[in-house]
Amino acid sequence: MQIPVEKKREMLWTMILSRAFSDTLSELCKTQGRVPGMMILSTGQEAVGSGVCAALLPEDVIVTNHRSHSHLLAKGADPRALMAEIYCKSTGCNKGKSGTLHLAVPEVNAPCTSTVVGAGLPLAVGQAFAQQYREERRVTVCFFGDGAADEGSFHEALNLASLWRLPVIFVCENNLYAGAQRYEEHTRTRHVADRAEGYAIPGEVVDGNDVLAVYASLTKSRQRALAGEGPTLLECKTYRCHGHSESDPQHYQPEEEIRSWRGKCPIPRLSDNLLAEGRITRDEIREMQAKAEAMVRDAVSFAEASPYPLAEEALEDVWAD
Amino acid sequence: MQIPVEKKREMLWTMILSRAFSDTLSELCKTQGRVPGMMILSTGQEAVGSGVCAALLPEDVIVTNHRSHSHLLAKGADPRALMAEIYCKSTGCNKGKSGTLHLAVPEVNAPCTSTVVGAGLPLAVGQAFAQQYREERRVTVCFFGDGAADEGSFHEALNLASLWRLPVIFVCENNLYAGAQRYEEHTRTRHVADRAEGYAIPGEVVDGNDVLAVYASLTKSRQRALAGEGPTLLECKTYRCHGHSESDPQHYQPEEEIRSWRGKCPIPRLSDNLLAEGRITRDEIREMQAKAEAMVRDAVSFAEASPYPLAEEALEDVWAD
Amino acid sequence: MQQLGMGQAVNQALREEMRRNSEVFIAGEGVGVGIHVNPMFPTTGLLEEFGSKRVRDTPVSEAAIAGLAVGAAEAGLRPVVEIMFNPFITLASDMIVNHAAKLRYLSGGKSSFPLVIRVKTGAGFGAGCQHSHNLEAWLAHCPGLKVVMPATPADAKGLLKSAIRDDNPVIFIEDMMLYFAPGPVPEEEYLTPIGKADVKRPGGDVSLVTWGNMLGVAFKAAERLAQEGVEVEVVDLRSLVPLDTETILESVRKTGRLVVLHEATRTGGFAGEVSAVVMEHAFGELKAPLRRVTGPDIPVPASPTLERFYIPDEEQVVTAVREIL
Amino acid sequence: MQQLGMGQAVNQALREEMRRNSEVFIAGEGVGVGIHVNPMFPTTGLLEEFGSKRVRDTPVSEAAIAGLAVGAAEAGLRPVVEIMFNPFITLASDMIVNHAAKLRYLSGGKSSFPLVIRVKTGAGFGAGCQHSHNLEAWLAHCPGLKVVMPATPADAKGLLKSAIRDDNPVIFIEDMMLYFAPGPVPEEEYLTPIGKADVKRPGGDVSLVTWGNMLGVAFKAAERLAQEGVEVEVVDLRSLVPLDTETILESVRKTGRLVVLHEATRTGGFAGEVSAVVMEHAFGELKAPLRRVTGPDIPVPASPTLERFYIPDEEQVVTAVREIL
Ligand SMILES: Cc1ncc(C[n+]2csc(CCOP(=O)(O)OP(=O)(O)O)c2C)c(N)n1
Ligand SMILES: Cc1ncc(C[n+]2csc(CCOP(=O)(O)OP(=O)(O)O)c2C)c(N)n1
Ligand SMILES: [Mg+2]
Ligand SMILES: [Mg+2]
Repeated sequence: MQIPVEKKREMLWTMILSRAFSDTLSELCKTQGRVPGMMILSTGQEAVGSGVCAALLPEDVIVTNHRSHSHLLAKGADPRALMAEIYCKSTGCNKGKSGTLHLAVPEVNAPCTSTVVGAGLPLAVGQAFAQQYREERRVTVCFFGDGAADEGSFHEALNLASLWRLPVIFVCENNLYAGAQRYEEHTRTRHVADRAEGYAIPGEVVDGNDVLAVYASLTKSRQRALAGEGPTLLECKTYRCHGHSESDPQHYQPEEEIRSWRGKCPIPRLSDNLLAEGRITRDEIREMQAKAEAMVRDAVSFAEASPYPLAEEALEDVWAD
Repeated sequence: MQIPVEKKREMLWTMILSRAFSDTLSELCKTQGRVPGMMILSTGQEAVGSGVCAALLPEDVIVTNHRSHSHLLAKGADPRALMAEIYCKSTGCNKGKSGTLHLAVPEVNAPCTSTVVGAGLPLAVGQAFAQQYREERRVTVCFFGDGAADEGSFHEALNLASLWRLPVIFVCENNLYAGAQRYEEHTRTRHVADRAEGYAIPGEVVDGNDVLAVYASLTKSRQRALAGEGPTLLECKTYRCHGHSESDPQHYQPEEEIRSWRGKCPIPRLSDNLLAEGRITRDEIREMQAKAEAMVRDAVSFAEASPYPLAEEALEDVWAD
Repeated sequence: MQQLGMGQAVNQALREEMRRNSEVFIAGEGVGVGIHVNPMFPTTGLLEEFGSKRVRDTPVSEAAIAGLAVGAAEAGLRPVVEIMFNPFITLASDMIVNHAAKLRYLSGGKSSFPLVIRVKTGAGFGAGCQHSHNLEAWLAHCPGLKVVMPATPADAKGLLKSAIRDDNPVIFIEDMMLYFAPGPVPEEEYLTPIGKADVKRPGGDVSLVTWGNMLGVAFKAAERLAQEGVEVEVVDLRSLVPLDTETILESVRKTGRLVVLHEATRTGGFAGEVSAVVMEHAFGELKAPLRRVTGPDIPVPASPTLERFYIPDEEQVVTAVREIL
Repeated sequence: MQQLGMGQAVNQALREEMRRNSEVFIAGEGVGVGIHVNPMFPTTGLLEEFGSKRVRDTPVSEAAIAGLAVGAAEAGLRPVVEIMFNPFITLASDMIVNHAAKLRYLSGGKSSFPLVIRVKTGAGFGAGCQHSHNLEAWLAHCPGLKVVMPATPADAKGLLKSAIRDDNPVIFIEDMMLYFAPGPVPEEEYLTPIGKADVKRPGGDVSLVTWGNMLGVAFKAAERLAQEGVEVEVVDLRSLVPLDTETILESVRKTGRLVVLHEATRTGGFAGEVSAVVMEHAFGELKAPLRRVTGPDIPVPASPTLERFYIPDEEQVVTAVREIL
């Protein structure tokens, strides 16, 4: 598949931005109490969100989960609004109601985020149903983990989406762990994508650290969806380089495994490719990095300078009137 | 597979008994109010319960569902106690607490019956877990419908049973309908058994109106289970000759379809086979039939003569002390 | 005035709202083609009128049905989905409780979830506890959900129309027994407000607060007591959330006496909420202890004798009222 | 006496019961190898002592976890399974509500289901409403389930041991905030009876009924009020089902005043049940209206300022008490 160089540069940018974002958060977490709540990052997994979202149009919808930052940044969410929400400030995209775990950004069509493992899939079915019902040329992507593929909701959602040929792409980010459990400890299924056949839909395994491969697969399944051919189950093989959350010491992840996967980092992989093709210079990459770091620094300053919501604001936003 | 003639005769008997049981109930339902509640029968599907249970030992466990009568009779439940429970009498196997829908008969190792579609599968996982934990040479069979295979519980149960290699056999009685929905209207999966691969377990499709085929498959999967090789998903293709319940006019089932499946009735199929092999005489079959009818008549008399439970008995049996 | 069963009233409400707004669709198990062909049932004939695009039969997948509603509602449709029987709402409860009710709050008020979940409830049809289990108190204990439980066909129609137009998730609970009890329903268009209780029978001696199918039992008890000269005021809550505390308090301030009647089991039932509200705000006006008339703390048994024992009857209400006079 | 957090107390109870009876096993997400290596957590070290046969890490499959417990319990084992956080109990609720609670009844008393479901609850760790949602009132509204919610490490240990030996399904709710609040726990073997409330602080002026994490708030309020000469009797329910109505009534008969305190949201919360019981049986002895101090009717927000607003504090309790003196 021929991928325009601008797309490739866009993907490099969103990966670099995501990485700067998560590296900064990881660093901030070393100071106890600076950022509230659990901190769940996708360091090393950025190619999935970046490759997927680069293949989408702004009007396409994503439904994401507890490990959402890189998906949302790739979909175009404002780093300031995200960071402020992660800090639980009133300027956050959800006014501090959500915090880091269920960031909802309807402005970029990322309206449904759930930290209930597996819950995103039925929600995505609903979103895709609305798209089909209105005969829109849009699709829905649902991001979920390998652990989520063991929840009953996965099954019900895939069956219904297949039955109704809904324009939804189920993107399983298989990072080899669900909490402290290795993939082989939570299922005997060789690949999550093997389950697709049980719903009579295409299942595909893709190298989730190869952003171009992710982009290509998603583009194809998006076309299928738009053509009325129904959902695809796309499994992106990747690796959770950090612990489940920043307070997880990763005691169960072999050091050698972590090291080897760090070596497969998707960012140098794409930048080397672009360099080799002469599509980018080292200076441009350094610029991107500097710009990303500046944006994240700015987001942090914004978040830190923002006020917490007033206590009574807790009572708002329950009801629509 | 060589099946002992005694086994074959046993299966013929349990099918004939089940049929007499359900034909009688169907008849009784024509008089409004004689039998309380919904009446859900398995007329035409008897080969599944008979073939499965003939391949089991008494200590093996079955977990069944809303369409349980033929399973329970094949497992050896007392027709009197069943009929009285269906009549909701105090002499029923569950003292009138259950009625026809969740008949529990622990005496024959059929202790967990649920009318919540799909709920039997996780319960069966629990039963099989106990068998494995105690290192018993027993297996658990779970009966469920094609509709149940769309519930999330199906998925979670199969994955867990596969992961732990539990001695459980999931028997899907695919009778082509879930309520008023034809199979193709509730899933695109060609065969329910196609889902087995998604759990890395064997899936098998068997002619569910051929009791000998069911027996043979079950025997094989039981051996696998006992050998510690884990669960099997066995799909028995059969047909619901009556409506979902006796009050269902079957308006959505093509008449031609019903007629053609009635022609594939499992009872003459086995009896013709035994006759052809000279393993039974027509008189013996007639005797079996007469005996079955007498047993069912006796069960009905017993049930009708039995008292309803006293109102205050409603308060009993909630708590174990 | 037309006489309709509650199922028919629901059917009219669905029909009118679907005609009015093309973003309303219905989904559930057997809502299009079902095993019954019965004009008393809520979705009969809708497939014929609106077609299979808007009347969606689903697989037996309660979590997916509810998730469909939540996702589609966020995207701007107005789903009305059915969970066949109340106990099966457990299977959809993550979607309802953790998503329908909370996602708006989690979005900081950016998204809304205009959906209705219709669910059939009630004892009395001999199917036992896995089909009959009143759980309105659960749903009422979940901020973000409105909970409606009509007692008459007219209220059912007007409340369902309001529910469909409401921008919040509404749980709409239909007692099956009421499908077969016809009552008057206005022919002209009307809406019944969610959150307004209705004094179905005025009286000055004792307040009898109830909802759903128990309204009939309340009436019977009130008639018997009237013959003894005791005037019972029957307050039909209609909505549990929002709760119309004003109407409850007004009644209790007048009568000084409170009996709460519901079919659900006693411990943790919604009668507790009603009594707490009264005890907080009208303690000084109370002249007598509370009485609750409810199902006993047991699963609903299948046998007719046992099931009758389970369901509260007017005898129990009459006794309760007499005890506090 | 040893000082333990509630997680450690739970750990000791599990250890003792697993040593005592080989039919006890534990299962759940991360109960063996978890993401935390923290001696304050309930299942730390159990895998090492009892091995992977009896300490079972499961996939993320809450319905299967609960179903495993129900099926294995019927077969005679004594499962103790964990649902990681209270909101996820929705995913297991069909198995808990329609099966664990009802299958014995449906069997006519032939089968029993000796299982324990441990679930973590509570606001205060900034994870928001999909992790923090107190639902004890739901489970208490389901006949066939016992519901236990300890407030101290000592009670947690004694109650969990009783729960494991109980032949009924027991929901055992642990407030996470209590894992990090050490308290005295007897060294010698003991059982704490399920269904017995505990007067944690005697007093004659007002009865403050509470449970779980709110006990600490109750104590603080009681101490402040004591300085004003107001003696608060703090009644810790410990079990919601069976409910120890005797202890509640005895206290209220003495004080004539009732405040109920819980962290769960107000409408439909278990305070309603407590007030109904009191209003039914001790109305004549009451001198003042009821006060409820509870979480407001909102999902638990993530932001620290909002979450603090959500969680009831001693200030609110003091105010409530003063209002009814
Ligand atoms: C229903 C539910 N159960 C348990 C949890 C706790 N939990 C949070 S993340 C997680 C692991 C999920 O693994 P996976 O789906 O592979 O996603 P990953 O964290 O690897 O991205 C678990 C068990 C939860 N949030 N929701
Ligand atoms: C969870 C749940 N949803 C819905 C129902 C209502 N219901 C009872 S049987 C049935 C159809 C089940 O079809 P299938 O599993 O194929 O079994 P069959 O009736 O054909 O034997 C339905 C939807 C139920 N009992 N439980
Ligand atoms: Mg993972
Ligand atoms: Mg079927």
